[in-house]
Amino acid sequence: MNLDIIHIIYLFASVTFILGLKMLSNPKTARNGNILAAVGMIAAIFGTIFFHEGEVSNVIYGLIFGGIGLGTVVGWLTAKRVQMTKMPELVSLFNGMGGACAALIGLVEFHHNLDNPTNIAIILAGMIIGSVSFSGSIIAWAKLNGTLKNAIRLPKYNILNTLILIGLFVYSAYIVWSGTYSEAHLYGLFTAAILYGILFVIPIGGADMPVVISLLNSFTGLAAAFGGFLYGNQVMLTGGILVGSAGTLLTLVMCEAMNRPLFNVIFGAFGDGDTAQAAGGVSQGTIKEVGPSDLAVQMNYSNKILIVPGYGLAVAQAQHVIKELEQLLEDRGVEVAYAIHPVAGRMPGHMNVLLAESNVDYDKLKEMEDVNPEFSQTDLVLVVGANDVVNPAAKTDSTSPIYGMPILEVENAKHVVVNKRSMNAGYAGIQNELFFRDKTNMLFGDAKKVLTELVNELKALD
Amino acid sequence: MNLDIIHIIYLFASVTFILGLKMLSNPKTARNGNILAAVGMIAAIFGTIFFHEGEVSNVIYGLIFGGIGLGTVVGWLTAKRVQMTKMPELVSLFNGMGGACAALIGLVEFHHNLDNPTNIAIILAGMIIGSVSFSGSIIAWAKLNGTLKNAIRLPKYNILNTLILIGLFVYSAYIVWSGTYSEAHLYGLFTAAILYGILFVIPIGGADMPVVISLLNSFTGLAAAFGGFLYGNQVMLTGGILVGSAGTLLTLVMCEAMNRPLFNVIFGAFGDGDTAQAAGGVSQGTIKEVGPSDLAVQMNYSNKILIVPGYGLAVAQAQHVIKELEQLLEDRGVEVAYAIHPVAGRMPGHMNVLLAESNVDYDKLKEMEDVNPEFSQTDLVLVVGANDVVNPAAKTDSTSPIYGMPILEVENAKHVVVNKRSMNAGYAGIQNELFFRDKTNMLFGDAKKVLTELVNELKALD
Amino acid sequence: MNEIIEFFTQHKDMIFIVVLMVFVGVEVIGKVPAVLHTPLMSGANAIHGVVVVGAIIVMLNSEPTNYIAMGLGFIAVFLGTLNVVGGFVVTDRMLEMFKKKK
Amino acid sequence: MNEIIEFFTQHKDMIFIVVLMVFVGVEVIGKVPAVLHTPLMSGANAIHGVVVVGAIIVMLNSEPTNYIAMGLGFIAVFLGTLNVVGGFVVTDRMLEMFKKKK
Ligand SMILES: NC(=O)c1ccc[n+]([C@@H]2O[C@H](COP(=O)([O-])OP(=O)(O)OC[C@H]3O[C@@H](n4cnc5c(N)ncnc54)[C@H](OP(=O)(O)O)[C@@H]3O)[C@@H](O)[C@H]2O)c1
Ligand SMILES: NC(=O)c1ccc[n+]([C@@H]2O[C@H](COP(=O)([O-])OP(=O)(O)OC[C@H]3O[C@@H](n4cnc5c(N)ncnc54)[C@H](OP(=O)(O)O)[C@@H]3O)[C@@H](O)[C@H]2O)c1
Repeated sequence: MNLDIIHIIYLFASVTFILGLKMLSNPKTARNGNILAAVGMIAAIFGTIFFHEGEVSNVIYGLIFGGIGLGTVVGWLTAKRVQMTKMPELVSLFNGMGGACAALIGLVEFHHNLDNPTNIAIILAGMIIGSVSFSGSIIAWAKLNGTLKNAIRLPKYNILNTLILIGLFVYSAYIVWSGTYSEAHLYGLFTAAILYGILFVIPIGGADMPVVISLLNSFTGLAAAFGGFLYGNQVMLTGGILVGSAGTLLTLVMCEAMNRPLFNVIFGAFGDGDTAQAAGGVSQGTIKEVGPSDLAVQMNYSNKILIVPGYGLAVAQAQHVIKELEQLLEDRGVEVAYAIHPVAGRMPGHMNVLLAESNVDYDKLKEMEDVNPEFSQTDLVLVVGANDVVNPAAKTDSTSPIYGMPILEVENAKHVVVNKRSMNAGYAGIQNELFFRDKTNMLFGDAKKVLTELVNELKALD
Repeated sequence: MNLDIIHIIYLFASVTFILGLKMLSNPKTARNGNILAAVGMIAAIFGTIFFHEGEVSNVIYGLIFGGIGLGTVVGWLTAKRVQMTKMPELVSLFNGMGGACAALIGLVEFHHNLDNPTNIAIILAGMIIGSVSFSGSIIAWAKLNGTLKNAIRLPKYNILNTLILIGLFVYSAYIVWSGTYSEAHLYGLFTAAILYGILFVIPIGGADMPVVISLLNSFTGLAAAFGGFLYGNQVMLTGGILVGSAGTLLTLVMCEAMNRPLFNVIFGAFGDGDTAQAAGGVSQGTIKEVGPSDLAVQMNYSNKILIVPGYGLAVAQAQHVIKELEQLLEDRGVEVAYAIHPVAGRMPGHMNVLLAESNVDYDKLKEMEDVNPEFSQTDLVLVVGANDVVNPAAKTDSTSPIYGMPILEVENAKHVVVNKRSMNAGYAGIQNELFFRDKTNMLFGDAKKVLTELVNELKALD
Repeated sequence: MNEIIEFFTQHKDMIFIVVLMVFVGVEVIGKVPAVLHTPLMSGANAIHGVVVVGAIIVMLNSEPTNYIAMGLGFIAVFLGTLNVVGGFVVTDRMLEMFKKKK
Repeated sequence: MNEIIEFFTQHKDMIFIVVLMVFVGVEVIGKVPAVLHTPLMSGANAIHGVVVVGAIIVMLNSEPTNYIAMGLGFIAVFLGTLNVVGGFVVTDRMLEMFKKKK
């Protein structure tokens, strides 16, 4: 068999990656795109094994297939078992694994290229980026997961981080040019890179994590590409660069959707727990409360209700109750739909994924542009655990950090009911004037608990 | 100086080509995109000369700079002097020059690669494609130009052409595999390719030429890419493939805009002079005529007039008169605008280019989708030299060759006046029922002549 | 300076591929609806799992006596596969959710 | 068959570049408004004038005594330059027309 056939397989795999990613950005073809890329990946992996030139011992084959088998089982099970709402953290975790893989490759290959400064440079670059991506992703995972609650900020952390970054550069440049390719230096660099990944992510607020994950994602891509450069391996090169460039663009697109420059995300402007807490206490007027029983009656007599879900719905895991509520209201002849803000929740599409889990009809999810004109014909808007995405300050107050972000214009509806646990602020850490408006009533309590009560009250109405 | 720097220049040039083409597809950046690509091209050309390795005699430098100088002067002057409406033919001519250049390279390089069958294959491929593109473009130019009036069709020309094409393949495959690299074979192949280019384009109707030119354009790109492959020259390779793939897509997009599959364009379904002539004579009812003086009065009392320009306006070179007409009507308080069909005329954007030449305000050019709802509030539509783009058969008659093409719905206006020279058919060679409608009046005569009369009548009204 | 140019010349094809791939990456994304940001990120995440190919190459080339290299290589293959398989499966699950539109 | 694979292997970088470039070409065009079809075609026409680089290489490599090669090369350089210069200038003129929108 002609072993050169591997290059054709690699070309095939690269093309599936490109086409797959392209198809992933269109709702109709997304799922097939993912499968296509997976097919290419399988071809690339097994092609690499079977069309390898040279003798390979059985032990090594055993280890390779062992690693692949183990990875497949663990990866498959974790991915299948995880809750819908825990998916972002899982993506982060998998990303970290990819980064670690790149770093390990670097650690091993270093010894085989001691005579080639260019290769050493490439290896170190891939190793550093992989390590940063690895440790950064783990921190991001811990933050989203709740294991690591607050943003931990060393004093002058921005300066510190920048210094470490420069240090990493200088250190590796020194190693390459001086030709001192010792074990000690290698592991020193490795440790420094791991440390930098931790310090880079740890001061960033938990809510910014999706953006950070997307950024680290493109880092891992870059690390893979360095590996490709090292081996002259086309599929690693193209796959890595593809993710590197597409991932960077995606990061910027996500920032844009949140009206928040990437610079602020990394160097911190808001989004850390402290500010949120601080601003949360300030009240700007009087608020009116409403209880579940009164609300149930009011809803019963409405013609059209729009539900605005937000981050709190995901936190409370109230997606099933809300579906039940919707069903009950529809049975009573009330028209119900969901108004989805593009950045509601903590990841793009968060609300869609969440509500899809409880089988909410796709047609009932209305996008911001389509639903905004509808509020004026709406009797009641129920805001569940959303805050920033309905904050009128985005339109009126030019000093507000969210100024300019398009919002759901709930204030045009006849009545607004807001469910949250307290008067605490949301992601942006700012107070929301909407809560103090005349037509707004607050329904305090955990979303799942309160909505369950509401459902029971509605059932009791018959 | 390090001669390897040429590779960096080539990379730079390739990037300018990509970015330039990207910018060209957006109205705002188009002009800068063109300039950017031109800058890259200059860098690539002079980089090739100055960073060449090895001794080169002064005679050769002289010839190179002579060729470049002469080409620049001739190219510049022709391009600057040509009339706006003659531009498509000029593009075709320039395209042919590129094809000839590729063919000549093949003719010379053949002798230098007699020991390398792969290279011979590449050379022959580039040479054949270049030659076809050359002779095809010249025919296309002659057709658009009017030098070559009718579609000349040998009996069974489709079969004949296909046979020649197969022959070309077989012949060159034979040359490559047999290793008989003689002068005679080379020039035999060259002649056959030239012949094929002629026979390929000559049966195609003149109005299909824009599509054919776009196709030949991507052929030349391909020929350039083969050259790049031969020399391992990155900039020729990327530039050529870029044009090859973008050009092919563009060809398809253009076909789509005309609702005409590429297959029909090449193998002929309509669009040749004969059918047009034949169908032209058939009348389907009675028509009403109107004269310039009556029309002038009618226009004077209209509130809103829409002008639908078509191919005839370009033929008659009536763009300046129509601008004068517009001005006169506006001075009299009539609201005037132009309804532009995407495929009016004989090349995309034909009407825009034409009307821009007479300084018609850009805001007055309304695209089909935007203007169609406006016809019902329009007092009078003046159709000038357009036919197919206002043919209701596209909507009503499923047997019509233009069925399914979106049209300008002029029949919704209060009055329709159509200016053309006779009852002859347009590009699609079919009769137009609109001309026989009750609300339609025909204004016969050459557009320029008749509109001048109309303008004079309007002036006389005061 | 000359070293950089030399490096460039030696790897000019690779560098071309990198530059073109950057364009492809940027163009391919284009206008993606916000709803698809997460699956897209997740799909891209799976694709960079191609780094596992590198880990496999490390293993294939390692001496059967170099236990450290083999150990690290094994872990790398395992982690890389985790990235690939987990990435594609999670993406598929996300997209499955969206599918329920009828 | 084996010959094809061998050819592929020898030129694998070039072939990758070709494939990627095809994607770039297709993606770069994307949705272009009908009005710009002609200038775009014309701009692309100018770009494939890069074939003149090949003509220049022919000349640079030709023996100063090979008059046929030099003659053909000279014509090729001339025609290629015509393609380039004419192409860019005509495109610019077309686009200049559109500019008059204010
Ligand atoms: N979607 C993304 O891609 C993304 C990524 C990063 C950042 N962001 C940002 O996240 C924000 C999203 O806006 P949002 O309106 O969805 O969320 P938000 O502004 O963060 O507000 C969420 C609200 O939910 C309430 N809440 C928390 N747990 C709850 C529970 N168990 N039951 C009921 N309510 C609960 C909280 O108030 P209490 O504490 O008083 O209950 C909080 O005010 C935007 O600022 C956006 O820029 C979005
Ligand atoms: N735009 C493109 O990219 C493109 C490219 C290729 C083909 N096409 C096709 O071309 C057609 C364009 O439609 P169209 O309505 O603009 O043109 P058309 O259907 O070809 O009709 C043009 C009409 O103008 C009249 N005419 C010719 N010379 C004239 C003159 N000197 N004064 C007045 N009238 C004159 C002709 O009738 P008389 O002979 O009776 O005067 C003819 O019926 C479509 O079928 C389209 O698919 C377009």
